[in-house]
Amino acid sequence: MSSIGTGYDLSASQFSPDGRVFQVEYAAKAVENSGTVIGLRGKDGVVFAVEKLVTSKLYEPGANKRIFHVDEHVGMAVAGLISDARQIVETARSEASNYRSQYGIPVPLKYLNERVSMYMHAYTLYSAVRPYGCSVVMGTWSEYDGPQMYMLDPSGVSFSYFGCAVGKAKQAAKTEIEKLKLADMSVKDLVKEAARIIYLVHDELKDKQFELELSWVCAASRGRHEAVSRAVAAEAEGLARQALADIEDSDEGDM
Amino acid sequence: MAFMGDIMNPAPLWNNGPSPGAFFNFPGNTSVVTSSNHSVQEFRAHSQSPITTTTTVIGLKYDKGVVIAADTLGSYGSLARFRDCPRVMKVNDLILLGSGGDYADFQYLKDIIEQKIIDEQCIGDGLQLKPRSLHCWLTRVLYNKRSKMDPLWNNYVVAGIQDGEPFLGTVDKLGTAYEDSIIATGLGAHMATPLLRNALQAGNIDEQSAKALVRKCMEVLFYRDARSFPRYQLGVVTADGVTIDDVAEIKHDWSLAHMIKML
Amino acid sequence: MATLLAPEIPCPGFSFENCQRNAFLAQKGFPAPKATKTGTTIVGIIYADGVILGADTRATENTIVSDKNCEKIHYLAGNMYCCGAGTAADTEMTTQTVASQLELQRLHTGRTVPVETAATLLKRMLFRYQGHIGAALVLGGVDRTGPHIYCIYPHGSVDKLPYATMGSGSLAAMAVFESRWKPNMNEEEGKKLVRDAIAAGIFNDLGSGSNVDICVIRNTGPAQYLRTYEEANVKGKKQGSYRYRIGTTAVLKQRVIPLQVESVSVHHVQAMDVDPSTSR
Amino acid sequence: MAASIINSYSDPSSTEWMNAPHSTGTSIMACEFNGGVVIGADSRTTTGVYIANRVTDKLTKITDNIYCCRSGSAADTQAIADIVTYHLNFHKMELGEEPLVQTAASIFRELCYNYRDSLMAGILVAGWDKRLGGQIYSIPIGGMVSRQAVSIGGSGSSYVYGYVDANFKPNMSKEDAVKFVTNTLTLAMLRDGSSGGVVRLGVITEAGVERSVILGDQLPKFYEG
Amino acid sequence: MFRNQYDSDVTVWSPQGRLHQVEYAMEAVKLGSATIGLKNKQFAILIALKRAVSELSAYQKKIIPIDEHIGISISGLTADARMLSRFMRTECLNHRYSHDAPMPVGRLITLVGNKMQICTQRYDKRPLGVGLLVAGYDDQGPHIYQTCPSANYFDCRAMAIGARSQSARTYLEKHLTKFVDCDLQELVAHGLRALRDTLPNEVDLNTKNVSIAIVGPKTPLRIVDETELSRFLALVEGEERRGGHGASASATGDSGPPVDRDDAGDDRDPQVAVAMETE
Amino acid sequence: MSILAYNGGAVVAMKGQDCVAIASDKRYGIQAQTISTNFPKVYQIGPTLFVGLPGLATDTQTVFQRLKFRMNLYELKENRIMKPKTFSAMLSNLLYEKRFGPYFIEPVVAGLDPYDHQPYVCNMDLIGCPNEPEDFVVSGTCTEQLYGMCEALWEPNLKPDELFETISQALVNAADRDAISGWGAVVYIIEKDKITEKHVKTRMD
Repeated sequence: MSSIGTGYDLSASQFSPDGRVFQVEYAAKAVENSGTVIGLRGKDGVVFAVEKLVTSKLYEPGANKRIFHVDEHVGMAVAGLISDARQIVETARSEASNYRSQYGIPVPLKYLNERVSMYMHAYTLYSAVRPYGCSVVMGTWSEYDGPQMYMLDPSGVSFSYFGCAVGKAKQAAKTEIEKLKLADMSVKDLVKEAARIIYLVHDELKDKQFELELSWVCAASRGRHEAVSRAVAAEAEGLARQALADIEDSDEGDM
Repeated sequence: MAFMGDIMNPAPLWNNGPSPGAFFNFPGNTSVVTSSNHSVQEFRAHSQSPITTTTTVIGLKYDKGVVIAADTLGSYGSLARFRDCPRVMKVNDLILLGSGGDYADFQYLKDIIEQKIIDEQCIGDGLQLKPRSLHCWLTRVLYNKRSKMDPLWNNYVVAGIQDGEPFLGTVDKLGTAYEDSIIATGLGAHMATPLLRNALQAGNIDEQSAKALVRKCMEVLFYRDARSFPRYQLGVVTADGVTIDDVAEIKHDWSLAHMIKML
Repeated sequence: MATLLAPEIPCPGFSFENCQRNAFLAQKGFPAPKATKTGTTIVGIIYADGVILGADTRATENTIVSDKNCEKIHYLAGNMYCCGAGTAADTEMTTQTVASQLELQRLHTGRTVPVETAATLLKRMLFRYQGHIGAALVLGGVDRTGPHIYCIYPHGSVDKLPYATMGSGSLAAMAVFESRWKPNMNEEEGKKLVRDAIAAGIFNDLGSGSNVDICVIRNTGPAQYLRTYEEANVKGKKQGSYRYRIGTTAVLKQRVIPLQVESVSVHHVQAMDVDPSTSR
Repeated sequence: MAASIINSYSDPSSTEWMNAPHSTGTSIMACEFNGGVVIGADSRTTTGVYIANRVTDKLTKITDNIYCCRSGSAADTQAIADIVTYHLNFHKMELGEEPLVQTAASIFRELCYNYRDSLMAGILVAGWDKRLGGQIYSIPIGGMVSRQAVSIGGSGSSYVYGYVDANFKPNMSKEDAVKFVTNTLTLAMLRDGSSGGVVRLGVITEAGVERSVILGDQLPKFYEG
Repeated sequence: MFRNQYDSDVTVWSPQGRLHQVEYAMEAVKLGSATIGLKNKQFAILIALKRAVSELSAYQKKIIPIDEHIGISISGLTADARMLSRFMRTECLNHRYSHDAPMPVGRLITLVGNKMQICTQRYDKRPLGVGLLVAGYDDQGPHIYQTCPSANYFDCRAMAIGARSQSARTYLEKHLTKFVDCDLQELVAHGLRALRDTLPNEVDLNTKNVSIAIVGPKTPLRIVDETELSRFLALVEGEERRGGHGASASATGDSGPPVDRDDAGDDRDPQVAVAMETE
Repeated sequence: MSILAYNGGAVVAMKGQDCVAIASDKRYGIQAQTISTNFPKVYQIGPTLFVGLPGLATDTQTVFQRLKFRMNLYELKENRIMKPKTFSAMLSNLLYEKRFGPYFIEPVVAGLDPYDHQPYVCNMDLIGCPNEPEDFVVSGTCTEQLYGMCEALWEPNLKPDELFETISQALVNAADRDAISGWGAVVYIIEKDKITEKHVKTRMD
């Protein structure tokens, strides 16, 4: 970050002498500050988990969600500025809606991903606008194409993933994800893993309260993106807490 | 996809391809493709008549719900051209929609309504479109279209449960709308209405007798409507949700033919 | 003078002498006005012992009810009646003409005239005028071959059916028949069915209204014309009176023409012996 | 076609069925077989989209061995049939023997041609006579006449020309001919909104006529996709 | 005066991933007088403290009715609030026109959020400097929503915004569990107590400076008139005022430009730092 | 515009107790222009029989002449007075004869039966469809208004005096709302021993 403060980092339409667009990097920084979001793609579906930080007791529990439906079959979990992210959700929904109205079938995620990426990218090109301060993870499952998942960055770059993490504790989460054999796992197991990872990476010292949001789109949900049922979510959360407690016990034991 | 216009306002059939900058529609900017851009539209010929048509829709409120029925024939003039044109659709768990008239117009609006429901599911706030809202919305859409001298050539019948109570309403191609406990469109307005009204006057109707009555009306209409067909859909909406029966066959009786003395 | 008067003596058939003038007026922007139509629901059925005819009693001129209680079941002969829909004058005159022809035929042959004959006379007449005589008829009657219902359209086509409806309310009435008619009904069932069919027209068709007229023609015995079988619609009783005080109207001048009242005594003459078959 | 489409729906509350002429938008057929002819017709009479009569008999007797199948205006065809019946019966008395089918066809043709501007009638004359056996004469609107081994008419016929061409065989048996006529009419009725109801049949042979009805719910079944 | 080179424009990200312009706009909310929203099982209410600009002026209106079932109270730039309220009213009217039904509260808020977001991303716009508390009633019961200049919004059980509102929030948090089951009278009393906590010692609530709006089932939104208002005020009259610690603590919060505080205490305003916290 | 409204004019007739009344306005105009204010459309055609012939004025006069002719012929042939019902039948036939080229009048008949003195009223459309109700008949350019007035005012068993007030008020008030009828009115009250002719004051605009 040697070029910070040299004046080449004030506009998205400006390169720094060393060939970087700082504004985009700064926007990505905003994403780093948010609660952790992970997406896991197993053999029969995609699971999203979000660590939703709760900053006030006054907020309605369960509200102010960070996982959205884009279409019947597409889910989106967001990290970063939520207000920016909602705009991306709107864009994705209208893309999905337009596709359906013109071609009469649900939008393929590959196509949707490209459209939304292009949209986000367009905001990195001009000085009149700023890049989006959010990253989103989109996933779907269909009979013919199986599970698919993409993560989009503020820069407009997107990749397809088996497992991805973004937000405060993305490094720790990634490490955990990499331990999993995602391609062989079913969503039932993935939900438990996802919950465990979120609980694991949550930093109790910095952020007191959080809520775990879980959703999936899989064969069992007939290709529809939906919140994980209360029973399954409770079970996963219970296991996660148990796992956490076990670790703490063993830590103490080690000490 | 903005370069193709939106569904309510399609762009001209060919406009020399996408115009630069039209790929994205920045929020807050007025759309690059606006209707004023296609002057062609001003001179577009509007449909003056329906082409593939469907006939009667019957709707009947009973004590706990609403029954709605329509046959499955798409007529092309007098040609019985398409025999599998289902036109009773489930909108959501509260609403059934039936349509008579131009089938293409129905399909167009059906897509829009389905998208409306998907949009609502995406919001995910647990609220569901209610029949009165859909009825009102249809009225606005149809009136708007007819004011552009380009009507959607349909009669719609909205059946549903509004805050626990049965709801039955209709809208025609001019946007004329009303609610009633019995509704029949097309030739059914002349032939089914009297039967339904009589039955209604006789007192409360339960689901079984409501279904039987509607079946009877479908039979009478099959005898007397030259655009009718013996296969029909029958849908019921109650507080428990929406069901559309499999396409059923009308039982018909022609013993009368033997009473005509043939020379 | 006689030659001048001669044309004034009515000659049978239609006169077309005003046609040229009226066509000229129409061309000048004064089209010929519409005649009274009987919007009408008329029906007829065959039941176990004969036929039953039914009609509503509303006549309309466009949207104005010009007659609240008109007769739409016309007498043709003792054994047959005919319901008329369409242009009121046409149904009236057509049935009258045919009734007189039938009576002549009856006197000529000394037999009850078959219903078929009436149907033929009517359809011939209507066909000759190519639909310009706007009479849609339901003819019902009995003869030695049994009960008959004929449906006669203004252009002169005929359908012979066990049950028939006509007029603007025909769809409503037919819906009732199609759902409830069955062969060999008894008289009470038959009357109820006819009444319901007419009521369906009265209450669902704006061109039909007021009362239900029914005519029962049995295989045995005389025809029973039940004028105002049911008063389907009763006007609310006037609670007050709008009677003007005598002297309200300003009179400019007045003239009284006294009349010589002749006392007239009427002697009833024994009616000529007529073939009893008419009274069937 | 466009005009009729408009009428059929343009205003559902309209009362066009009140004023529309009463016509038999029909499917009619006649077919020769080895012993005579089979004639058949649907039973629907419409005014606009309203079915004024669902059990019409469109097979009208002219003499004991000659029938006609009527299509077009109900009033016109009934009147023509009445006139021809009168003529032919009179002629029969003059001749002292059964008139020929050809004679009947000629009178029909004469009337249809002379009054072609005021009549709307498409008629099939079919019958049996001892000179030529079973014969069919088609007299369409306009007043031409043509003898045909098999003939179809009415609005429903346009949907089944291909079927007739594909399936007609000369010198069929009576049973085959009846089956063939029934199938053809059923197919026409299924596709033509102006035709429907029951199939009325007549088999005319030397012995006279044999009438029958196949009710609407007993018609042969075909693909209805 | 705090200043850095990344706070000139809303389209500029700071190296920490913050949007200073948006954060400054958040400060504008604290300049307005306090307002409180809370709900029980049936009713959602708004209580606002009105200020008079000068002795000659009337008390500024703080509560704006949007529709029969929605009202907002505002804190921040009144002109921006008017623009938003006009937008909200139009949306509600349109929804009624096209669907013959009241607009669901949550959906209206989503629209407002998306509209406000656009102003946080464009060179030619500035964020709206107003916070809203939205009280509404729909098929899912009563709602209290909070919106921020950052275009963020929250579904709340109770909330307070505006000058010295921290004291009110402290009160609300303390009594949060009681609201759900209390009746309307008690609910208003809680609200008034919370609002009183924001006042300096020398000022008290009266019919002139308090405004209350109530909405609930079969109760179209109404702004309470003076007689009823005094009845409500009587509920809390004479009660002992809690220690003014809240008042003094947040006195710094709403005066002067924002400082980059290291605010860890319980005593801070809700998370305004857009980039820091993104919930 | 309907040819029936070319000259304007209105006629109404009512039954009373042992009496009938018939009334007509006196205007004769050509569309909006008034030519005469002394053109009653009601004619006495028998001792207790009146006929009103509103419509096209030329046909009013022609039809009256023809009726008078047929009436005279009948009386000559039959040597008796024509009953109102018979007269109606005759008029109906006269009009229906011109079924395809009608006279543009819609007549009203009112009278007492010369033998049993029963009141009789009847009106017809322009091709002679008779309508013989129990209460009243109307015809002419303000039919709608007259129907409304009569439905409200008429009641059974009105005495001659009362009948006069009722029919006069019905006609005067109906014609007030019709631009092309009015300008004076004449009322005939027909009883078995006398006929009273009264000219009624109306607005003249």
